Amino acid sequence: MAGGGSFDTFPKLLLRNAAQFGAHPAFRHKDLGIWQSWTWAQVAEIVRAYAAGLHRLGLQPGDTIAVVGSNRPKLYWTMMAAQMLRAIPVPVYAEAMADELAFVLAHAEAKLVAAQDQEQVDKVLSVSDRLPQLDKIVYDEPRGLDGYDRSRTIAINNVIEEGRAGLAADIALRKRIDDFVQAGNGSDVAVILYTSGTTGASKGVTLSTQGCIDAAIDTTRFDGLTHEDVVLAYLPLAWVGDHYLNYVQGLVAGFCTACPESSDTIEQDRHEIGPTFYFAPPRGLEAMLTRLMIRMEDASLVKRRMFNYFLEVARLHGEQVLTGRPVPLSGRLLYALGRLLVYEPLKNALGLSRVRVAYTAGEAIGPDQFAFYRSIGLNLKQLYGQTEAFLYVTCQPDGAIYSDTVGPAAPNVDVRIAESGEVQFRSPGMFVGYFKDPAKTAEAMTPDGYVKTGDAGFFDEKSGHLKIIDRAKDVGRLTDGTMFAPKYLENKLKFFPNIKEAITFGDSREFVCAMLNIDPVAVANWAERNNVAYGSYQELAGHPLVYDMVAKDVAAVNRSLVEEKALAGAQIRRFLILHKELDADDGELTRTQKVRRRFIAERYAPLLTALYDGSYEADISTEVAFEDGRKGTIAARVKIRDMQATGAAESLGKAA
Amino acid sequence: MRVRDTNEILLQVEGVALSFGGVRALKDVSFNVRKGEIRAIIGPNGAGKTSMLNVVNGFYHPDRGTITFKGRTRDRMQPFEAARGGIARTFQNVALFKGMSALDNIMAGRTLKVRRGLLWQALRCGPALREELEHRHRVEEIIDFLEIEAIRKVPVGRLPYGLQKRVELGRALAMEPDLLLLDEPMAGMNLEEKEDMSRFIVDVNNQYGTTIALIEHDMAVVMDLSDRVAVLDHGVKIADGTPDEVKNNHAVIEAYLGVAH
Amino acid sequence: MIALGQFLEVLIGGLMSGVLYSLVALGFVLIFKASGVFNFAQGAMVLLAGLALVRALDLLVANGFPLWAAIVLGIGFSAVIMATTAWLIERFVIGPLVNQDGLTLFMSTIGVTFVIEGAAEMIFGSDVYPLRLFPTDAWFVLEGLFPGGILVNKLDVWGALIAGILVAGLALFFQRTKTGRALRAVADDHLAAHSVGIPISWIWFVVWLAAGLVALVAATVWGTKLGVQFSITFLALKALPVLIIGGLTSIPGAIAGGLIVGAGEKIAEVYLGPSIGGGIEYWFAYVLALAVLLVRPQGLFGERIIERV
Amino acid sequence: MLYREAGQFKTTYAEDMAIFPISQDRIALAVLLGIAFIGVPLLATFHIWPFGSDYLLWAILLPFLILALAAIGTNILVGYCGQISLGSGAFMAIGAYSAYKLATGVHIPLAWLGFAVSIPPLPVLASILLGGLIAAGVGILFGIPSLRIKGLYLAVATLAAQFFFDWAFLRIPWFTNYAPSGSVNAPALDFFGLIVQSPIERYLLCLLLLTLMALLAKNLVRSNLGRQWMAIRDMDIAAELIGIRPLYAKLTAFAVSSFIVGVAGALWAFVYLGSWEPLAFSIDRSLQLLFMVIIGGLGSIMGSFVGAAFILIVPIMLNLIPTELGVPLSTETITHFEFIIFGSLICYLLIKEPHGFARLISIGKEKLRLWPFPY
Repeated sequence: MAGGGSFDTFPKLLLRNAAQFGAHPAFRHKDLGIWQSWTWAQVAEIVRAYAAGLHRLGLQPGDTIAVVGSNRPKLYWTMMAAQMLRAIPVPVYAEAMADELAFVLAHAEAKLVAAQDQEQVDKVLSVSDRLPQLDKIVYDEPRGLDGYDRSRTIAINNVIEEGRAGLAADIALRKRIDDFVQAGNGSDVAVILYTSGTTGASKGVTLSTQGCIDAAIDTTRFDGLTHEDVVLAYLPLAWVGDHYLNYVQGLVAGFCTACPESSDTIEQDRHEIGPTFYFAPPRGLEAMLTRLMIRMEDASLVKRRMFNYFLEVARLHGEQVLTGRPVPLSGRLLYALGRLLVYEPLKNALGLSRVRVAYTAGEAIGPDQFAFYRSIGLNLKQLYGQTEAFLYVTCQPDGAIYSDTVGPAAPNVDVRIAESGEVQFRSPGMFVGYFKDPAKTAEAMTPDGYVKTGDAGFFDEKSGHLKIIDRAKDVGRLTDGTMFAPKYLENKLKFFPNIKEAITFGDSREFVCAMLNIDPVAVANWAERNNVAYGSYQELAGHPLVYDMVAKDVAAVNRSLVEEKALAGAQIRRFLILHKELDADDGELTRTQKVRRRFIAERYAPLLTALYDGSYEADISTEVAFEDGRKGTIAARVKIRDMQATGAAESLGKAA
Repeated sequence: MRVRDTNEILLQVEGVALSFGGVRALKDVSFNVRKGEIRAIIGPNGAGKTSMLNVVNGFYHPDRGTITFKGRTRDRMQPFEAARGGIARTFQNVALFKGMSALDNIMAGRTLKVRRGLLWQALRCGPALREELEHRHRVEEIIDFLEIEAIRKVPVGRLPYGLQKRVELGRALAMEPDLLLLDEPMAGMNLEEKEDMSRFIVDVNNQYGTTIALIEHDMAVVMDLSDRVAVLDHGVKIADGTPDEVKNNHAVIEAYLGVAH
Repeated sequence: MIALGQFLEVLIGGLMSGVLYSLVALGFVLIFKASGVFNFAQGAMVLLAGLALVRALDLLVANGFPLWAAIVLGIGFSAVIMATTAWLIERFVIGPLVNQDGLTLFMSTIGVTFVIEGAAEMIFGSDVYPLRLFPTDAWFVLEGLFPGGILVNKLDVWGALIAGILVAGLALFFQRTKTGRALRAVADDHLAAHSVGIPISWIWFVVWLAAGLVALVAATVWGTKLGVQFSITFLALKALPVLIIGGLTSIPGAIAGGLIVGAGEKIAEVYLGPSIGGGIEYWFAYVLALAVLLVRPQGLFGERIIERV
Repeated sequence: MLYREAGQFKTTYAEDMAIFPISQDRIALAVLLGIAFIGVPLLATFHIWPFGSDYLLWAILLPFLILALAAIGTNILVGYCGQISLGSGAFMAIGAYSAYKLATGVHIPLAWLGFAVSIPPLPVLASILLGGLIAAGVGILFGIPSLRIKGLYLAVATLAAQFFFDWAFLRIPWFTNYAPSGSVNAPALDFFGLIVQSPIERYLLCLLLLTLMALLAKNLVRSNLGRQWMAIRDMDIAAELIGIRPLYAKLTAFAVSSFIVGVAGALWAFVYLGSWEPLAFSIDRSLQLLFMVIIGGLGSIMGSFVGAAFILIVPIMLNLIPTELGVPLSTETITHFEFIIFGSLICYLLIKEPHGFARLISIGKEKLRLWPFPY
């Protein structure tokens, strides 16, 4: 395993890798049907030539070069080459609309753009009039581009060739490149990552070379990544996750980065390459799980029985086996059998057989999904981080894994909980500032140099792991001052299969109430099994038995809250089940299916008041948009259910 | 690279007539195809379009008339001689080799480029192997070009119709032809597939500078695609010219009103 | 004179035995016309019919039935057998293979051949069983013209007679009956069958039945000639070249082909045989067929096949 | 389930186009070859079960190897090129008798020219291979009609070959060196000094030739020529329009097929039978080979092995099992059962699985690869 050592810039690391693991593969790319491969030595040579070529195109230290496209070796090399010239790469989301692209390129004052293909080139050209400082576009895939204006667009291959020729011919050039590499130091800006503009215009997070490398050294050591490892680079280039996990860790640890053939062959490619270090967002893991369950549906009965039986075995013993805790002999044997018949084949089919360490992050993952992957022997862990931290704030060490925490502070990271309950940190990788935006930078920092994450959380007594509960600004307080974290509660509720959506209220009220949406599929199945007759969604939603069932789930949530002192007071005292599904067409959800709390509070005001004035049912009529665009209103009488606060709530009361 | 606007004639069909047992499929049809252009032959069903293609690539032998390709006029010739001469072609209702994978189908298209003989191939070493791998590489470029990476090794029988048509185009491209004959390339496709296919046809013409002659019965799709359009009806050429000229030609409108659409 | 006499004798003998080939060939043609199936099993069917008939006869006679009754019952019995076979074949082999290419169908009939041969011999035994339905002695005609006259085998005459009747019957069947006309329609294309309003499966059953009965007739003649035995199947194979020569789809062709082959091989045997070791009959028909194929693939009476793209 | 392929990726086309791209398969093959080349001879030399007697070697393995080779040849013509052949037996005969003549010295008296051509006896191996070549030549000759005639018609052409050569080798004494009985004896199997005598040696000789020729055949069918054959089989018109010459494609198929079949014939005569007469290569043999490829799998080299094994084992089982059960069958009944089983199996496979056991096997393999998923 290779640390960063005295190597304080990426070019130096690249040369180190070329020297130490020269013959090892650095990059692979499924192209033209086979995995084209490049060793570190080759990459070093290519990047050097590329840098020379870019230099001749006039790329100076401190200039910015934007990188637009999906994961392709040449685009990664563009970043290396830029950094070799002490210029600053600025990866941009490939899916970005022309306008977003224009904004970023303009804000970053990109002088050059490295684009993947015709599509991206066209996008850039379409906004080029807004980009005075843009000089040239270099592109990877020439298809369809040979008709284009030569003075503005050049194939990356040609740039490299010219660079190579130049290096061969001209000693001075060779010297200049070497000087750039020598002159480079840790204080150079490594990269500018633009946060996707969910909250207002996107901000350019500036990261220092030293910071990046130090952070990566810590984490690669933490997970024992070496030059023998392989990753599949399929996440957006511009996303901090890809840049950190694949690009930076790749250079630091010297492992091999494999790029898929195309977006629709990722599964196949993952199966072929068999990565050893893997990251997937919870949504991805969720989708993977659903797909494989659906596929199993079509299996023969015997096979399904066998499958389910062994998943049960895994649920019982998997976690212990994985973390090496004692397991009864029978359990061990059954698990071994299961490994032969189900777990290993399953991991193989998913292309995860060789994974040593897998991470998920970004949002809360369902405990069941999380448990599933771990139980079949996949070492899946959670981490908590953000662009400003250059990813890692906390991460779970092997053997101490809880589905509802994100682990203790990562190595050399200093995490604290502010009075407000906001999580704040100081880390080696933390950002230098927002590009050209001191004001926002100041906003994001505390006077004593901590970064405000904007997330509220607390440390779990037992495990000492951090629990993220919500966006800080959404966290409220009950009238008695207990902390109230709506998103946290809602997630807990939504993890129950019967509950599709949940909106909780309680900020500056005396207790917590919830409006719920039942999951039509899950509940309909349940109704069928228990032959509960119903005519419509509305009727089903209002059915007393359904209320009973959901009440159990809510009670369970309350119980789980007892564990967490900070939130124990914020248990759900009353809830109702909405008579209609929340719908983006009615403006109740965002297009990304997030609930719009305030809007719903207004729209369902009568219900909200009813929740708090103690009445047991309320009438509501709302306007709805049907698929065909017609508008109509549905009226309903919605029942309200009381919940008993679980024991600990009183004990808390006593404590207070 | 596209070679447009040359007036060099690649294919000249002169006064061709063809009949099967009394049924006259073609009556004295003449037209030409210029190097580098996209040439459309349209006409209602049963206008004799397919017969025209079959005459051009030597599958039928015309009763009268001559075919001049690349300056060589020839009378009777076998289809494989046409292929050898540089004429490739796809079929209206896909004619792939059902028992083979998409990859093998396209590899088969390389036959004319294969140099090593039986014994070498049996030994499959040295030059023979090298050649085979070169052809594979060439074919992979076509697969990449047509964006069918994902189905490379799937037996063509299992592919949806739209993809089969693409594979067939790939097989024709593998021959690196001078003239590519497309028999209703968009027949039975949904709108999206049609758009894809048009894109590929234009790209082929741009990228490889291949001259393309395609026949369609639905005139809408060819209009914005082709440089010149000839119209057949009941075995007679009733119009010839740029898409716009043809659009406003009375005879054509007649012919098309004739057939239900 | 002697030479001529001998030649005539050989010729007539040849033509007569040619008639026997025609009998089997007829079965092929029937099936090929209606279902495009090249029925390799025709020979086996002759064997089956023969065995069924002869064994039934022996049994009945042994149990004291008068010969005529035995014959009637025996023929009835083997007709039933052939009907059953036809039904089984249609139901389990040809039916499921509808719309398959000719080669597959052909290979399936090879399978059928084996099943029939195996089953037939297992049920009815596998020895040589003499059959006496027709007189086997000979006439001597034209004794005035040639010394000693010309030997004409009565059995051959019977055979010719039966063949003639059979052809006439079939012609009537095809011209007059509804099913017959339907068959002709099907021969042209399978969809047409529906328009005729007769289920294709029924039509095919009828065809195979007809073929089976033709086989039965052939069996009676051949059985009488050489006794019912396994080798009949090989003689039946000779119907293949007969067909190629006559053309797969033409009944007259089958007859003519049979005569040509029969006469040809006899003549070749007698006049060429001695010089090259004899036994020419064994292959003459096939090589003749091969020659015909090269000059006229569709056979002397077959329609030309036009291919379209 | 047994196939855990994750992490097996190809970095070159050579790897990607290998006969066995999956490492598990390569291992399995290595084991199989190990058993065949080392295991079996060892067991046989020390007469360890199941090689207590030479029965297994003589009556099963040896014919299996040779007929498998013949089946490969037949499969190239019928399965890959789609040209039906009922004459494989004849081409085995041609191989056998040509080899015999060459090995015993050829003497062609050309009386009318007043002199005679004679070739001295050739070494056995040379004779066998040349025998194959002569068969190939004749194959081409009888393949020529296939350019004008298709499918069924061709069947008759091949039948013509079958019957003609049956007759020729029976009636033309020159072929049998004027042996009065008409049956001939193979020369001593002398391979450059070492005499192949014992069953084990014979077994190894055939195994070696089979392995080599199977490899060459596999190479051909996965190269351009093989693709030409399959193209002709699947859609000859389209094949022509991409520049495939039917003449070349079909005749090469006939040649290669007949060569392999011819060599198999020579081995059958020299190594297995020792002394034989034309009956050994009758139409029954042709049909047997045809059955092997249909049952084993049209268009599959592996299928040829499976088919050969199956066709050989069924009769033995028919003999064994009832005897074990105490109801021994007469040889006659066994033959009848054989006929019925093979016949009905052919029909069944043609209807249900036209690609025979080979396809069934590969489906099973796919299932294992996808396990636990159904697809």
